[in-house]
Amino acid sequence: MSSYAQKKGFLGTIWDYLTTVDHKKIAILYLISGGFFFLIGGLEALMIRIQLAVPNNDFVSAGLYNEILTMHGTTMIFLAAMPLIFCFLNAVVPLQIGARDVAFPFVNALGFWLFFFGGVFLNLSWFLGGAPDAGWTSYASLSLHSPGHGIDFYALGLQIAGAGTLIGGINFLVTIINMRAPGMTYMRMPLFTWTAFVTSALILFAFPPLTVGLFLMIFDRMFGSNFFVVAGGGNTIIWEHFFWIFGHPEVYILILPAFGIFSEILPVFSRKRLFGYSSMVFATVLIGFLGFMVWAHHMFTTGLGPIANAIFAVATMAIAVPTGIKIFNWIFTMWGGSVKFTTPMLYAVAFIPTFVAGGVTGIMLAVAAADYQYHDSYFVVAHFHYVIVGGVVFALLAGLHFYWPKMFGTMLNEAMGKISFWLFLIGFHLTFFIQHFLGLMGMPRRVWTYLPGQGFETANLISSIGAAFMGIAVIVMVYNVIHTQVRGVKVSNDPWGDGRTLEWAISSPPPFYNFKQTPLVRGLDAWWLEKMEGKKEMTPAEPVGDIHMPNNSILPFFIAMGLFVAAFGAMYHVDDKPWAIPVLIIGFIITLGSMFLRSVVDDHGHHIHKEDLMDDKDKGVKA
Amino acid sequence: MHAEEKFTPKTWPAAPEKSTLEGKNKFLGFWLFLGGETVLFASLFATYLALKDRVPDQSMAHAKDLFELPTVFLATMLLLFSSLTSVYAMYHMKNYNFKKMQAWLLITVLLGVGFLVLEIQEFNHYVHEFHHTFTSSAFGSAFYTLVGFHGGHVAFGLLWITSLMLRNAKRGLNLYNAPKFYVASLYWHFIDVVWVFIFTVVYLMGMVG
Amino acid sequence: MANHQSNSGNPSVDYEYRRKKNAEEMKHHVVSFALMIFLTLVAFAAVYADMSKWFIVPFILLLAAVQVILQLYYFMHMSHKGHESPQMFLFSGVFVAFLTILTFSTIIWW
Amino acid sequence: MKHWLQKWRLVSAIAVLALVLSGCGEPYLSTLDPAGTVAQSQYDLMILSTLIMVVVIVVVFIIYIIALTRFRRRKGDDKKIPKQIEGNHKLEIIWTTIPILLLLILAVPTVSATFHFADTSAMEKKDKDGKHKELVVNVRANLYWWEFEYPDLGIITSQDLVIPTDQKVYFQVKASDVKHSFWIPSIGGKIDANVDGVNKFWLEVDNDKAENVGNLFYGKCAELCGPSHGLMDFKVKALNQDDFKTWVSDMQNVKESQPTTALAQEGQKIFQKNCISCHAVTPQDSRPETARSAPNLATFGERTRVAGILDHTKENVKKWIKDPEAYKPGNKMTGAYGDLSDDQVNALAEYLMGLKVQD
Ligand code: HEA
Ligand code: HEA
Ligand code: HEC
Ligand code: CUA
Ligand SMILES: [Cu+2]
Repeated sequence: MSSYAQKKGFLGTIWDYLTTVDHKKIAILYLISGGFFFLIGGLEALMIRIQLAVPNNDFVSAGLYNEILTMHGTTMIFLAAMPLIFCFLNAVVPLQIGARDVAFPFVNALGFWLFFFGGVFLNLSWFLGGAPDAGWTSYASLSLHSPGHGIDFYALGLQIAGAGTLIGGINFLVTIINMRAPGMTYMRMPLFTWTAFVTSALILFAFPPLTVGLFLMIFDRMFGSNFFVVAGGGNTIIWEHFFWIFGHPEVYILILPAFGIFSEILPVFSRKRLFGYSSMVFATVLIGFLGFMVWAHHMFTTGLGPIANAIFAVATMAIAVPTGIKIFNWIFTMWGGSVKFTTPMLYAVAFIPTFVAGGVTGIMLAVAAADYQYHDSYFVVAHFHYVIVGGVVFALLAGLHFYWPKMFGTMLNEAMGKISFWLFLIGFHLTFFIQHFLGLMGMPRRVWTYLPGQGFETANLISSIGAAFMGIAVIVMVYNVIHTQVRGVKVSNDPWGDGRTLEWAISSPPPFYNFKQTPLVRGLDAWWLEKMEGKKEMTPAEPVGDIHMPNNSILPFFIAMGLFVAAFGAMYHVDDKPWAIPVLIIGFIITLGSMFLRSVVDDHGHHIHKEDLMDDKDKGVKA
Repeated sequence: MHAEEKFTPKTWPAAPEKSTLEGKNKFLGFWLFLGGETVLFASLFATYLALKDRVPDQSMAHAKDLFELPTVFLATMLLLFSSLTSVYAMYHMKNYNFKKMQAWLLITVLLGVGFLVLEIQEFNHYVHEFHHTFTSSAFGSAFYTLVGFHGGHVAFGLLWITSLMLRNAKRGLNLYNAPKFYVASLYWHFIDVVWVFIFTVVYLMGMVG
Repeated sequence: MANHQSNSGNPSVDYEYRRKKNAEEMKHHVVSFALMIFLTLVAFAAVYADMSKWFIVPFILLLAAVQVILQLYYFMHMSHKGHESPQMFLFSGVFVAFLTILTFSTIIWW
Repeated sequence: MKHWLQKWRLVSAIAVLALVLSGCGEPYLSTLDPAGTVAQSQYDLMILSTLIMVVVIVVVFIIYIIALTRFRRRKGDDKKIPKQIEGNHKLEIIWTTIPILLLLILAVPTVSATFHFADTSAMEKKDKDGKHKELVVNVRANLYWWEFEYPDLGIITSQDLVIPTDQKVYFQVKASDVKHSFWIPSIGGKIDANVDGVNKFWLEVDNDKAENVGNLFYGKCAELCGPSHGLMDFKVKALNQDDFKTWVSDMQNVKESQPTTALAQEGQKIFQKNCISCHAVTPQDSRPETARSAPNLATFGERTRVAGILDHTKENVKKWIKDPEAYKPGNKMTGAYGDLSDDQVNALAEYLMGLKVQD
């Protein structure tokens, strides 16, 4: 072991994580904070379901319900799903393409801290006068009308977190374009890397409209502008467009990496290469492309006129085609294979029918004329939880079990994994299947309670019971994680036995410099190819040499923290607090000062010397 | 360290900005960033187009009443010329002529400052003569946000180029800072690209009505 | 990693060649710059000439587009080798940008 | 379009699915029990799309189940390496084209219905007095209450929308504070009430269906608009043509219903003092829209609900006046009038319950 990873002690570890620029540690940071926010968002979901279990319930008040609802949606999408996806991007992509690190390790760390401070800022609203309460979509007329600082927390928090996501996206694009190991052509990239690539591109083009929308919202609420103020000549539909120009690609930003994870898991546990690899790549790109041309399907009832509605309806339907290609390719990957039902595979197998069910209701929603009935009813809630929970969350849970050994070097308990899988699966369908009918029966979404006698009672109760199952499933999962880490039984490089891609060729967890020698890639499923030829490790593409590594730095933490501080200044400036503007300025000074330091102090990184690497060899893989 | 190796004009590589992996990454990453910026500015342009001349009270100034083309023309010339001067700077960078590069960068910065001064004067004029402010109407909000975002970019670019010049004044060109200069000049060109659309869409089209 | 990309064995020949090429390229830049100034002048003149709105607006937008292409391809070297990814992403950005602007000038009509 | 729909109506009638679905929900509220032209076409579209989706799901399921059962790893397979197959062009073409065809089947009626529902050209037709030839209702959504103005009839009501059956009724929908959405599930899909401008659309109620539910349907606000969004319900009285005419003339002729009992007269006095600044009690209200900041109470005595949600009893009226916040959090009436004693509230309730136009 080289000297860099030693020292330690508790504080040492904390400091190590605060300053780290190692993509594997950043992945863990994303996992911990994203996982934490998932629990928070889930807790909020449970409160929603408790409140709606019976009619005229007063478990929470109307205003509080709207806050919980808004924070549930916002937290789940921005603070749970996105960072958890970034967790796997970080943990897996550099290894899959045989890279030493990402293109911009510093920026990678900065992206995480921006997300983290944005998320913390957003959630502090609970303690500082109330959370945002205008829905995760925060439509302009209501959000301008909303008293207190809730919406300010929303706009500023998402702005900070969103900046982190944007630079994270650029980082992965450059990493994938520039840092692939020799021999890894685009058409040899594992599918997860492909989805990471397309998702990052979507991030690059979808987040700027959100950034602008949020700026306009911030200006309107805090600095007196008139973008959405009708009396001042403004227009609220602008916000709706910005939100959905961002929002629709956003759901594909979430689902594509999920598709990627399943495209890794299915071949491994079918022992068969991915069926139709090139059409999968093609479909991924096509979904990404079409994803930008359909946003107005969220606005069918806004009154855009029949021409716009018809165009967007047909464009939306087109997405069924590439998605269908994927579904059939997955099934045919299993066809003729040797399917083994491990926990990750169970999630993958359950994902297929669940996502098809959610996807086809999406196509139903795309029928503009019928969407006038579905829109803003529980039918929509059912649709998107089918695709988000049945697609994204299943993928994240599958990925958690699948990549856990690679990230931590231990194996989650399979029995517990399966128990929590079944509980989650049953609970999920119980919760959301019935909501389709609630919607059709006339129950609008985002209602804090409903009156008895409208026929909503039974279905809502069933739905709430389902949510309880999901709650238990999550508890079992958390227990599993703790239990596994306490036992700490180490595993080998390729613990599932059938790993196909490069990440399974090195130890679990990998050394901090990843590949000692950059591997030579000779085809798709590089590691599988070598194994089939009876090799025990990858053929290197270079001799052992010094490895250049980036230095740790605390600056990302401070750059992000400065914005966090500045956001308070901007927000309380509305209340004429005398300290607000100074705080705003101090925040910006912290940020700009840290950026300045970053650019004037040369940071060339350091080298791990050949000799130290030779040492490592003797110790062998950790197992 | 490769990046700090000393060069002569002869050993200096043909594409110094892309000769190291770091340089390559920076180069590509920055272009991607510009792709995102394109969408960002497009969003601001779109907002402006939707809110142009939207004022609560029709007696308030519209685009036609406000703009004065001579000033805009002057500002345009300053910015266009600064784009050319930054090309000259990169020309000398490629030829490993640090002094000349710095000189041209300095001219670029001066032209940029001139542009900013004109813009601030212009805003000042609108505010005092026409009471056309950020908060007076949706039109005002959209106008100042679009043009101001661009102005902010100019200001940031000036700070950036200046600090690059100062930081490297003593040590000259190497493969560590060449990509930085190159990327800063890309940024500067992009600012010019945006301005071309601003003077066309905001000012010229504003005068046509 | 830092490679000196020389194509011929003789660095000084290579050097002369590159010098010449750079100088030539600089000439192109100056020409395209002159063209840009000219286009700007035409655009301003068109507005001063007070022609029909239906002519001027598309016309000056076209001029702007040409100018931007000059900037991108000459000043920012977008046609050079190694710019494939930048091109692709920039055009994707332009595509999204176009959709956004199209939307905001058609289906926000209030 | 029409032909096509009628055919589908037949098919859907025998579809098992339809039977299953129509068992769901209350007839005055459910989209699955359509009671109007628009809702019916929408229902037909739902059935069509559901059938297509069922086809998709069944096909996927069959292949999926076969794959899972036939190719699971059995004991002794541990060493077996299946053949690595790259893909299959024929299959890929099949599963690209078939979905495209299915989508085309869906897209055609979608586009046609979208244009059909948006056709409000009849609304522009005016007679020589400048009145619409068709029945036009201006819907104005406010924080937690609805106002319905019949511009050509000079009538304003709140909370209860009254429309004739078997006739196209045209709506001009907007909001006065934040965005809402106007939705009567069993009569037709929703349209947003924007703050920026007016949205137009039409609905038509089927008379037989209306009679089945006692001429009364539920309407809802379908866009999050604040704490009481979930309580922003309204009622739709769909009357046959004759009854509607009677209602119109009653509304036009009434001056102001005068209280008869002493208690009610007492109530009127209190009302004039505390409430009249917001609430009008005649169906003709000449004040501008912005001044009409509370529901018109002219027909309050005939309402089916108090504030859209409480059963229409005197007790509930009293409860409402005493503490509106308890029933509709965030409503705009809370705190707008001084404290009232129980007696005063009682008198007010008596007066309000007597506000009737028809008997
Ligand atoms: C991961 C997230 C995710 C994904 C993947 C999707 C996927 C899709 N969504 Fe969904 N959607 C959301 C998340 C997602 N959505 C969210 C969060 C909302 C609500 C936001 C809010 O208002 O708060 C929403 C809302 C939403 C609406 C607006 C509803 C409304 O508010 O009125 C619409 C309308 O068109 C829609 C359509 C679609 C379509 C067509 C797809 C398609 O991509 C689905 C494609 C998949 C399939 C079709 C299945 C597989 C295909 C085959 C087996 C081939 C054969 C199939 C056919 C021929 C049909 N979605
Ligand atoms: C990634 C996105 C995501 C995910 C995963 C979920 C997950 C869930 N959601 Fe969803 N939801 C949204 C995104 C998501 N949601 C969005 C965007 C909206 C729209 C918001 C809006 O309208 O603005 C919404 C709205 C929404 C509604 C509609 C509310 C309304 O319109 O009034 C409902 C109602 O049932 C609901 C329920 C659930 C449930 C039961 C889960 C379950 O799957 C959750 C399962 C998780 C758990 C059960 C974890 C429990 C945790 C513990 C048991 C441990 C707790 C301990 C500690 C914290 C120490 N959600
Ligand atoms: C700020 C102006 C205001 C004043 C003053 C006011 N109200 Fe109201 N009232 C409202 C509003 C707004 C509503 C609609 C509340 C809702 O549904 O959210 C309402 C609703 C009602 C309703 C239910 C109406 C319906 O259509 O079902 C009744 C009854 C009522 N008010 C009675 C009174 C009485 C009696 C007084 C005087 C003591 C009074 N109001 C004073 C604003 C006012
Ligand atoms: Cu009004 Cu919801
Ligand atoms: Cu969408």
